Amino acid sequence: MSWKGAVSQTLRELRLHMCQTGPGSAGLRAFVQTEYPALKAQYPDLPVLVREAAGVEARAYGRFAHGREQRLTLEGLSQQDVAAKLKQLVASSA
Amino acid sequence: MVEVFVDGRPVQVPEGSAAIQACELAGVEIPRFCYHERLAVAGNCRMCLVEVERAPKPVASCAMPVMPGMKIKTNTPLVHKAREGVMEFLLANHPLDCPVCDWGGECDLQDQSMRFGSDRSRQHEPTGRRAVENKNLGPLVKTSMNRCIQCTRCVRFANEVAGAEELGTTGRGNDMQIGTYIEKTLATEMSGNVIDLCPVGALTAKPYAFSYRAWELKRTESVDVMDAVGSAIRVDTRGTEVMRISPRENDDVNEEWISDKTRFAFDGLKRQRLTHPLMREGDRFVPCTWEAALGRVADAARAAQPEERIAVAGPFADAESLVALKDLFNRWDSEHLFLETNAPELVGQPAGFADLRANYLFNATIVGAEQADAVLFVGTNPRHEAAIINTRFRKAFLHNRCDFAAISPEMTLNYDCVNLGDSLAALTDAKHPFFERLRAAKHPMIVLGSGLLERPDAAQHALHAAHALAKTCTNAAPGWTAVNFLQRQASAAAAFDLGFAATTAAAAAKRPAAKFVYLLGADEVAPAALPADAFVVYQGSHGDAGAALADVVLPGAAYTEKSATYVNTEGRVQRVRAALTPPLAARDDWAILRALSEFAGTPLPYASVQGVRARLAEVAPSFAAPNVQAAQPTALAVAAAVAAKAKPSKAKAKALPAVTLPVTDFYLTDAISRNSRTMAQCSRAFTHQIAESAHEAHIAV
Amino acid sequence: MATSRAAASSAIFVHRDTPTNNAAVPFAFDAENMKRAEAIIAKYPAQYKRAATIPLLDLGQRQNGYCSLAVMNYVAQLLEVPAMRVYEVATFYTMFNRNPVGTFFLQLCTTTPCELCGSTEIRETIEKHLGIRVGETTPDKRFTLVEVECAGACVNAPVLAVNDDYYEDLTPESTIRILDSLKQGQRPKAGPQSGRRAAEPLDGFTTLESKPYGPGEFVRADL
Amino acid sequence: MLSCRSAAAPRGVAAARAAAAAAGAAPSRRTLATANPQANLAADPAARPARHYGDLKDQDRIFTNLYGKHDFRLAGAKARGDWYKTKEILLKGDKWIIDEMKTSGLRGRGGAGFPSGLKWSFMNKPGGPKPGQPRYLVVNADEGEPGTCKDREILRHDPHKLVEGCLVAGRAMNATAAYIYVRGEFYNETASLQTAINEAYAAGLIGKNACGSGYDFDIYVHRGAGAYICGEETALIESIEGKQGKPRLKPPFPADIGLFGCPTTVANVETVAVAPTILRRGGSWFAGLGRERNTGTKLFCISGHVNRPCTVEEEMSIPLRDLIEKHCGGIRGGWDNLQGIIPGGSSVPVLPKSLCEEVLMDFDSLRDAQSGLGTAAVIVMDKSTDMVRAISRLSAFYRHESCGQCTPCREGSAWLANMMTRAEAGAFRSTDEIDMMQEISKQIEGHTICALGDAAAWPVQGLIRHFRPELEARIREYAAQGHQMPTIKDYGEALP
Repeated sequence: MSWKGAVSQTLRELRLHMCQTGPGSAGLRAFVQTEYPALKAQYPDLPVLVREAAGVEARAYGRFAHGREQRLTLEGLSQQDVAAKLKQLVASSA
Repeated sequence: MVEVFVDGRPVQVPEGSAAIQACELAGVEIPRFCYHERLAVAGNCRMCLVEVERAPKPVASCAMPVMPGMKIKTNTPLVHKAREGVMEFLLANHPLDCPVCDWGGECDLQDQSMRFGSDRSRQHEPTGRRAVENKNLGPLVKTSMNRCIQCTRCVRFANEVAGAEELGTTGRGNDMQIGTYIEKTLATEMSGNVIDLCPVGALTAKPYAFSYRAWELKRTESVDVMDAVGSAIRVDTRGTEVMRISPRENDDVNEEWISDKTRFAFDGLKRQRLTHPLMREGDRFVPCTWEAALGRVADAARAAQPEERIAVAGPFADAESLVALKDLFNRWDSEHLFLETNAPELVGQPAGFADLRANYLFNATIVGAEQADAVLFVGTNPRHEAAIINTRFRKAFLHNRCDFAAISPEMTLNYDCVNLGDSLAALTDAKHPFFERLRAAKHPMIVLGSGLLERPDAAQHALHAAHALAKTCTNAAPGWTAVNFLQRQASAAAAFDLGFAATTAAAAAKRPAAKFVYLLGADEVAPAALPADAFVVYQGSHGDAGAALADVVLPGAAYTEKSATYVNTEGRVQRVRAALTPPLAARDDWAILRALSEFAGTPLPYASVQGVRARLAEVAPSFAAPNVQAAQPTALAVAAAVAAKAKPSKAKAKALPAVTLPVTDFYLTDAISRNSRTMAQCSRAFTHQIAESAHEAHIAV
Repeated sequence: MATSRAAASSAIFVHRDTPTNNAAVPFAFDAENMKRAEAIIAKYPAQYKRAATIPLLDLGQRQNGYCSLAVMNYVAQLLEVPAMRVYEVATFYTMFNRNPVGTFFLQLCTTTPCELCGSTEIRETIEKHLGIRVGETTPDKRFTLVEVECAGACVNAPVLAVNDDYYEDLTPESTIRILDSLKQGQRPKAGPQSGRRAAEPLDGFTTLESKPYGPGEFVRADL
Repeated sequence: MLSCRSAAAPRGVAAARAAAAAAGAAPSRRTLATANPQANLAADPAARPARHYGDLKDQDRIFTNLYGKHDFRLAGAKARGDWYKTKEILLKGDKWIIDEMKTSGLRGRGGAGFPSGLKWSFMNKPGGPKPGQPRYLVVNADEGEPGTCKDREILRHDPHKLVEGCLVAGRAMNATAAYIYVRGEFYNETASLQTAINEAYAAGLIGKNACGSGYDFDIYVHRGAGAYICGEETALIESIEGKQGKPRLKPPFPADIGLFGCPTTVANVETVAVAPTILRRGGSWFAGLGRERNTGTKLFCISGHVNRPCTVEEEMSIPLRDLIEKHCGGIRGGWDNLQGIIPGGSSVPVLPKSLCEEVLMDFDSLRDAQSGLGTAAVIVMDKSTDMVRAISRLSAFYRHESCGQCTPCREGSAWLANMMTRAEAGAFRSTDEIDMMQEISKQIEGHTICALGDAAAWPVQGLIRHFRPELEARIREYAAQGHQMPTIKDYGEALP
């Protein structure tokens, strides 16, 4: 998936929370494994905080200018759905 | 498992256990002096004698392995008599100086003689009691060798755990004594533990000798922040003062040891404290009200552009204040947040470094380090940067015949370690015979030091090269993580977790000159990184280097005075507890930032400590589960994948500067230890090898 | 009331620097002793070099005259063990003299079997004759007298060891004779001074008078 | 010499008396096939002819050069029958050797009297060390038990017996090498031993393919440096390893983890040195000497107040009185001038004259007399002896030789020595202090890591058992003279 130009100017930070083993996080985990390098290559200075913790619901937070945050629940979604929803999130300007 | 019977009660114990462990499992307490779970069995005090059915004599339960069906009796006349006899012998040459002994009140000999000893003495030999010369073991451990009962716990600790092989037993028989034979200090950063181990008052703490009685102290269980290990400690206070710090047990972290800095640096908490908000007027500081100080800071912040505002966190910053500071700066649309020592020039982090926990954590875990069988240190001296983890490495050395090598300047460790030079090219090349050993190892470890972060390109290169090397360790056990990052400051892991220190080197290079600088306990920022016209705020506990640069000083709480969250180098979230209140007008750090947000007109959405902690979990979910070290499989896989693409080249490695070690003096690393008189004495005695003068020795006592 | 005095070698178990005995004094085996040391080390498995500690300390003591700190440090270095491990050994065993002793190191056994046979008298004789007491050295540094525990020659009590040689079956007269000839630089004949050869009864054998049986005699048939 | 294993559980006093009384008329061993000879005897005392022990002929003596009359070197040793058919013995194999040793009934000569054949067989137990792993025979020549000087004679006059013994004992336990630990004071004795070893190497008797048997075996000498405690087997191992001679905790026993971490058996010089002769002449020859369970010949060292102190090889179970009268010309001033005898080296309790009349010099008889054979070092004390001082000197010895590792011995041996010093003058508060001394000795006994604690306690216990009136008299006398208890000043420079 190409991330070129996908990220909004006002996105300051993307945080991805997931469980290391839980099935609900499987889609997000797969997304991170396959898409993270490409995203990072495109936006090396954008923090994409991948945070694993046991039993956590798969979620994403986008932090935009002036500390405004948006939260997405990604629990149980497939990798494709995760990618689609995240694309939407990073493209918004909060 | 083996079934044995203790006083008739069946108990299942693991094979190879000692009888004393079986008794403990059965809930029967066996008195002991020499036996210690974490040291080799000496079996010399004979206090733990028990009766074993069919054994002709009482047996030392600490040295007797359990046999199936063994019947142990701990409550028979024979056992009582044996204990009383041993007790009498131990007391025969023990001076009756309990009233002037610092160990009085928490002395095993006192307690056990009350419980197991006779109620009267038969010792009235006209020859008197044994007299033994006191030894000078340096500025930390005070000796009173007349009290010694020759249990050899200290000798075993020094030789096994601390690797200080200077301590031993000289002579024999009744005149056998513990010592170093020649006049020599005990050169180890773990020496204070012998004080706890000593079952009598032969080894006590020199810095705070005669200053308290054990029963006067209020005990608060907390966590240490003097390094990134997060050792479990107990802070003992009396009134408004910390009187001593001792270890608590935590098998996952510090077992029951703490380093000398953890134990003795607390006298730095009593010096150079910031007690009131201060405002610079010309070349001096004037005390002022919180309102005035915060108002001035808010004005200065507003006056700067978002890109011109920067913040730097120091070694003791807790997670609550880190998240509050980050949230505050983010509200101002400012993103330039740094950690002081990871980049004293404020150069930022390698791209993506903070993204993956696997990049900045000690992935193999502290316990795991014990299993290592080949370890490569890159730019780190674990003895200085994480003395407790170093004891695990020493265990690996002793028990697994672990091989060690280091890419670093020459350093002295307490196990054999091959120096591979100080160029990262050695890592990229991986040609030295040691690498063959590493590749064949079952539990290989590559430990990257936090000093590498002073050059983000070097850190990035080292990280990628380490992953490339780890990939060649094909013999590694499944699930084992070879690449590890060793933090040296208590604030670091939390700062990375929270995305506080996420500014990349590239982004940092593009930022304009700073106009507003917020130092959260940061004292080691290179002054060159701060423009002369910048408005500098210092928030912290000590009037150290950072405060001297400031326009406004905000007094914060030290780690013994607040309830706060820290993350250790392996990612374990732990909480320190307030043993005292902050001095005078000093306040909890996160609360100061919360107040400032009001003054700045950008109030933070949480007003209670619960609120901050909920926010912590929202930023990084690991904060929701304190004291659990979590594995990072996804982050690891991604980190490896990123590294695989990077293909670190030899040519690039050669162009990088030589690896340096960030800590040159273990005893003086931060505002607290620099203000500690005890640490200053240690630095003189151990780091600089200056013998204590008789005069000083006198004062110290 | 009397009690046995501490022997010089076990007096104190800490080191005190003196101008001649400190860590800065150089010591190394001479070529001949180095060869011996190598032969000694070769007796033990390679990974247990440390086993040579006692023999090497002894060798060092013989070369240096006493077991100085320099000797201990040298042995530690040679065997690659922490110096303290060597100090422990040197202070544990009584034969290591950690302070200088006289040319003739007189070790008088005073344990019960010798005492029963008059070792106290021998001690008094030596003390009087040399003008020193137990634990002391004569001003000319030639004689040092110490009391030692059982020398393992009880049948030939009383026993005095002069350096490595045992003088047995002593009387005050024979003791003086021995001391005098030592003073004159002679080496009096070691062994029993009573005229017997070894541990046989003094006047006449009660056993082993016949010619010893030879090879093959009384040997079982099936061998 | 110290040893780690006690021979057998002590028995009741009544049985002891009976045995002591019956011992003089003990029957020949053939008729004593049952486990309890005394019981048998009591049932039918007249049925068996009395046998007298102690008429050993020279042809049955093993150490034919005990007094150094002959050449100790290889040629001389060979002329006396050493190294005869050693190869054939080696080729018989480990099981044969051990079985012969078991047949001989040889019990360890170092003091504890553990059956040697059995001890050696521990090295070959199933599931034991694999072939190829080093195993060691360690020979204990740290002779230092006061009264004992038998090994010295072997080392300097018959060293080839020891060297050959090492080889056959080593073969029996499949050891790869032997270390002979000689006390440091025996410098000249070590020189003789080393000469013998060098000769044996040069003649191909030991080393690679020893005696042409295909068996490789090395012998090394290790000199000690002055520590009685190194006679304890695990302390000895520590000492060879270059450490302080502090006994190890057992288990693990040396047969599992010994010298350099390898299976090891520690045996006394005399035990090892008699082995070749036993094997050459047959275990049954050896078993035919001495009483059942106390077979063979033994070196006895008789010192103290006898007319002619000497070391002599005699048959086991020789009556103590016979031993002294026959070989030592009797007690100085006649038998009636006897006060007491320590029959087995300083560690065993003293026997009063009454017991000395009857007792036989073997393990069982002396054990039944509440003493022990120990190293068979007989210390004779006539009526001129200050018995309290004699024992006090032994207490001083144990205080000096305690390694200091474990509490009861470290503190107790010094305490006992202090009390005994006072007892010499009778400086006790009251006779109750005698009971206290007894109690303190009991607090040491059996509570220590090794047997040195027991050894320190027993002489004092023996003294109290047999000479309590003497102690009490001194205390009364001391008080009658109006003495106060001494204070620290009275000790002055005599303080250690």
